[in-house]
Amino acid sequence: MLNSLKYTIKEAFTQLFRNGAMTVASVFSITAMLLILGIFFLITVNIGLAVENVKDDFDTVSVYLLDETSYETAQTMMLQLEGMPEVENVHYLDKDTALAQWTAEKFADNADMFEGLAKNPLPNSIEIKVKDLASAENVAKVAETFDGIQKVGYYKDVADKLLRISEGLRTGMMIIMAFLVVISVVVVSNTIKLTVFARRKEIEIMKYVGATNWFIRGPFLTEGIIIGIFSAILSSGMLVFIYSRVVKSFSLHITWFMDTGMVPVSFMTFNLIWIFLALGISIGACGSIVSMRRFLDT
Amino acid sequence: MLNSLKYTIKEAFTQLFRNGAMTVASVFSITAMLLILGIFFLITVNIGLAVENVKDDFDTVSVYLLDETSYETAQTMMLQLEGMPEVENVHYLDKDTALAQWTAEKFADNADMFEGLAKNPLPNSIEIKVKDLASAENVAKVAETFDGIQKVGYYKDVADKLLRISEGLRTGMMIIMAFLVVISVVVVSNTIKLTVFARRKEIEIMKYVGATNWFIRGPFLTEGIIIGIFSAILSSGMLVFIYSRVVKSFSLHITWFMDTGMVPVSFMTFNLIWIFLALGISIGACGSIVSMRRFLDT
Amino acid sequence: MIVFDNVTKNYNTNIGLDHVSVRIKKGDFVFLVGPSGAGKSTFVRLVLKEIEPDEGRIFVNGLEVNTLTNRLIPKLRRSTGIVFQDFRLLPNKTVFENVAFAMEITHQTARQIRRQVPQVLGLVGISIKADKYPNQLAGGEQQRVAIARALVNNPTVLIADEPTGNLDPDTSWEIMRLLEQINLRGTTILMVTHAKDIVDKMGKRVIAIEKGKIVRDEYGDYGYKEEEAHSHRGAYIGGGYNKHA
Amino acid sequence: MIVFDNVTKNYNTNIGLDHVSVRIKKGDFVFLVGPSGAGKSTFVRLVLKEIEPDEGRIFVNGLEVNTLTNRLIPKLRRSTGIVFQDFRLLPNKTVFENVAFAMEITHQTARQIRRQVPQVLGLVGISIKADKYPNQLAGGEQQRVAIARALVNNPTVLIADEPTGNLDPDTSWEIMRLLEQINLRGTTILMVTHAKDIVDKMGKRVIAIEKGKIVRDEYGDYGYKEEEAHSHRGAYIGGGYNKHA
Ligand SMILES: Nc1ncnc2c1ncn2[C@@H]1O[C@H](COP(=O)(O)OP(=O)(O)OP(=O)(O)O)[C@@H](O)[C@H]1O
Ligand SMILES: Nc1ncnc2c1ncn2[C@@H]1O[C@H](COP(=O)(O)OP(=O)(O)OP(=O)(O)O)[C@@H](O)[C@H]1O
Ligand SMILES: [Mg+2]
Ligand SMILES: [Mg+2]
Repeated sequence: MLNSLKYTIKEAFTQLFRNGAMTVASVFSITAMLLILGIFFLITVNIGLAVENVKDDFDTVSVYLLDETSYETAQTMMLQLEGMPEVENVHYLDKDTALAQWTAEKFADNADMFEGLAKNPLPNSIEIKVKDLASAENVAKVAETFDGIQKVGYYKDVADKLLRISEGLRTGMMIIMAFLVVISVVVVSNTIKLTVFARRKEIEIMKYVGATNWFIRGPFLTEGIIIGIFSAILSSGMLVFIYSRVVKSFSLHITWFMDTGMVPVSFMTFNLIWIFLALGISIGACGSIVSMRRFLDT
Repeated sequence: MLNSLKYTIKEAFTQLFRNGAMTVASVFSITAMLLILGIFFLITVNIGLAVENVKDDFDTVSVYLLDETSYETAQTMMLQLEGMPEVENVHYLDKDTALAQWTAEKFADNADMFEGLAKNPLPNSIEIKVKDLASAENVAKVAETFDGIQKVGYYKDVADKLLRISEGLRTGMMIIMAFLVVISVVVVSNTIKLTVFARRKEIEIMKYVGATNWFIRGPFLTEGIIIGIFSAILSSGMLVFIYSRVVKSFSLHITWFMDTGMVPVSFMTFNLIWIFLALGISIGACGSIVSMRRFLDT
Repeated sequence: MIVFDNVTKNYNTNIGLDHVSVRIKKGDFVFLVGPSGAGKSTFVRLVLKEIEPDEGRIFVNGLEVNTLTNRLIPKLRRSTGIVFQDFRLLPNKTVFENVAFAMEITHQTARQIRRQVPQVLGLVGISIKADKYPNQLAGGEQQRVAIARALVNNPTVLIADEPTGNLDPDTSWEIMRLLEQINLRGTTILMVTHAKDIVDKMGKRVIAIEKGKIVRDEYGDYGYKEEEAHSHRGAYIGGGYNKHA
Repeated sequence: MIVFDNVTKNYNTNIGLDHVSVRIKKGDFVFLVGPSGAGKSTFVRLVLKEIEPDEGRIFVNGLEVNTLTNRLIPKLRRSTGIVFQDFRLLPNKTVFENVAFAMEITHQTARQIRRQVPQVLGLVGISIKADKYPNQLAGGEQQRVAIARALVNNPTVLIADEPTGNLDPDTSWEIMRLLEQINLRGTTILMVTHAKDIVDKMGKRVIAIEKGKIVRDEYGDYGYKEEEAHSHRGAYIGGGYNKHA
């Protein structure tokens, strides 16, 4: 048993080395496929993060109060709202601050344009930050049951849109990811199939000399696994390198086009390596086993 | 010459057929790669379109007028603005309509909340639609030179951001696309290399019997081209099918998450087929020639 | 022990073997002769279950070959040393490794392999080529590697399909002596050959096949009419070429 | 016409050919004999520029082989019919197509091919196997396809490396008659062989190589000491096995 294992591993390395050109070709192909998967993975994870960040900007529910509602009543409401598990935090926004913020936002440097305003048209409000955009609706419903409020407002359209976008992106990315994985499996197993094909004569000879199927499979399987590992290391190495460069150039132009950060390199590195190793090894292994079947089953 | 051509083509088809398993494996691999390229192409083109559409929503420059500026003065300004090549169209927005629009937008169904307002705080304005978001800044600069205006506003931040996003997306997509093309070329040529490798003995025998290099190359080259064509047809067929399904389901939920349409199927079909044929054929052909080199150069 | 009981094997329309019954006892030394395409290699392939018979039963070392499960085929092949007509050496392994491979599949220790392989390579006279790959060998050298691989496990049955086809008379005789020696130790030997002089001079049992049928099975010689061949030289010298046609 | 002028070819440390000079005239029929590994196939490979000599010059049909540009190698090989020791048939082509291939590379018309290939297949006696693939043929049948392919272009020089190694005596003699006939038509023939009886009975020029050196070059026989071989039977029957060793 131990003998066989030693033989298998030695044999696998020897053959990888002797079939150098073929080994290189298949490692390159598989690395290439993993790179595609990896890039897509990086994009997906970052877009996901970006969407979450954008969602954070809209996770506020505003409860507009009637002018006659006192601050004390508002405090009671706020206490009640703070008690809800979906709520992150709550604060009171009086109408003057609101107007100031609004004019500052809308008319920027000409904010003084509204100074002569006889009466502030805006209401006081309670601003509720929810933990998850999806629960904004619930919180809004609860707030609507309060007395003394004029109206409950939240970015319903934007929230719905964002939720749908993130939902859509998630399913879209999932589908494309699944699709890419399928394609990678096809390409990688075809690559391995072709290398096995190039060596079908050898497999036949081994059989005719009396080797058991597992004795023949062993080294090929190990070769597949080694090729998988190599490709995984190569591709995750390249990806981590590229990604860390990208992240660096991003942190220089941090607000280049979005204010959200990127998923940290260390987190990615860790995940990529494990995912790739798992993928590389399993495809490599299954690929060899499956491709050898037709040369072994007589 | 004609004889050779006939031989070459017949031979290529015969060998493709007789090496069935290998042909299938390589067609699948190459189809898979083209599918990835194609999906990415579809995504890129559609994101491009979406960004253009989004840009359209922000390509407005607002010239806020002083209350004392008469409609006639405004008309003169508008005429001048309309004369600019960057300007798409110009219209006048009086302060009441503006307030109505604003309250409708901001406080939706409680628009009546502002009815008691003593004085409309908003100014009259000239709304300029520019042809291209990038020229908004120019137009704004010109408008600022006018007398009788309070302020010129346009979505400067948003515009800059959007321009940078579309710029960023374009370069990003370009880089990824180039990268994918490189990867595809690697995978496809490795696939072809492996099929040639599986048949190196044959190539050697042909040489030893006295066949010229081009006589040997001919059928392999043709095989490469045929495999390329097959894969191109298969992958563009699949993509067009998938894409038309996606477009259809989109047009049902047209505002599912964005209001922009998708690039029409017919346009895509046409482009995809040509791009894929060009890619498939050239990679197939170059792949065979290059992979055969080492078996031919003695 | 090899027993063929009314075995028929057709390749589509081609006759491979046609109702052949043969009994080769343990320790026998048998030559299988016959014209090209007679069915000799078909016989060998059937013994190894490389192909399946259409009819009839085959026994090797007491195992019924036709009913053998896939799992047991390697056992059959390992108990049988085989020299293939086309050598079937592993192109990516050196001479040493090719022979060692036959031992590795029976899970022998590295030490046993290191001891036995050089010994067998010495027996067939290619020790100095141990580190060469098959494509670096002369035809006769490859053939001897194939013989070494068949011998290395001390098989109870040795089947050699044309083992001296690429060997000069000297080397051929050395190989024949080796086979004789092995046969004396109790190994059953079935040798397919066209080497008339070897068959004649060894005086062993000769089974002659023609068009898939056994036409002769007796101790003695190759059974080829010498006269015609001998007459050749004279005929040519006399210029009467057409006489041979 | 084949001329070797002081040709040396070493494979790293192995001697292939060692300062060999030979002159084979147009229309000659020459046997090249020698023990396994002597350098016979090396000689053949040098003629075809499959390998390059380390030293010396080689001429075939007036072309100096060593200085031949890559573009002209196919011309050399086409003017030479070759039967390789390991056949080298194209595995994905039928017997017919294998032979036809040799004609296609010289750009002959489909009609010529359809006429000539069956004729040559008939000459070597494998017409009925025309549609089979090499792996569906018996060893001897493959060898005859290789011979047919070498003959089909009516080459001016025919080089056959062990063309009867897998053939029974009858078929061997048929092939030899065929070669003789072709030789009478003016084709130079160089045949590498171990078939002592054939060489002896043909009475042609025999070049014997040993360890890369030409040790004999004369008209006559194989030059193998019959006595030892003949003595074998007696020795074995007498039980004196060790005498052979
Ligand atoms: N796989 C196959 N498919 C079809 N026909 C085959 C196949 N293998 C062998 N044959 C045919 O069966 C017959 C017997 O073949 P076999 O290999 O047994 O001959 P043989 O006696 O070994 O000849 P040789 O001495 O030339 O090797 C031949 O006519 C051959 O063409
Ligand atoms: N590619 C190679 N690399 C190294 N050594 C080689 C190579 N080819 C042949 N040799 C060695 O050169 C010597 C001559 O080989 P060659 O093939 O010419 O012998 P041969 O006379 O044809 O023998 P046989 O009758 O067995 O075919 C042998 O010792 C062989 O091992
Ligand atoms: Mg045979
Ligand atoms: Mg040789």
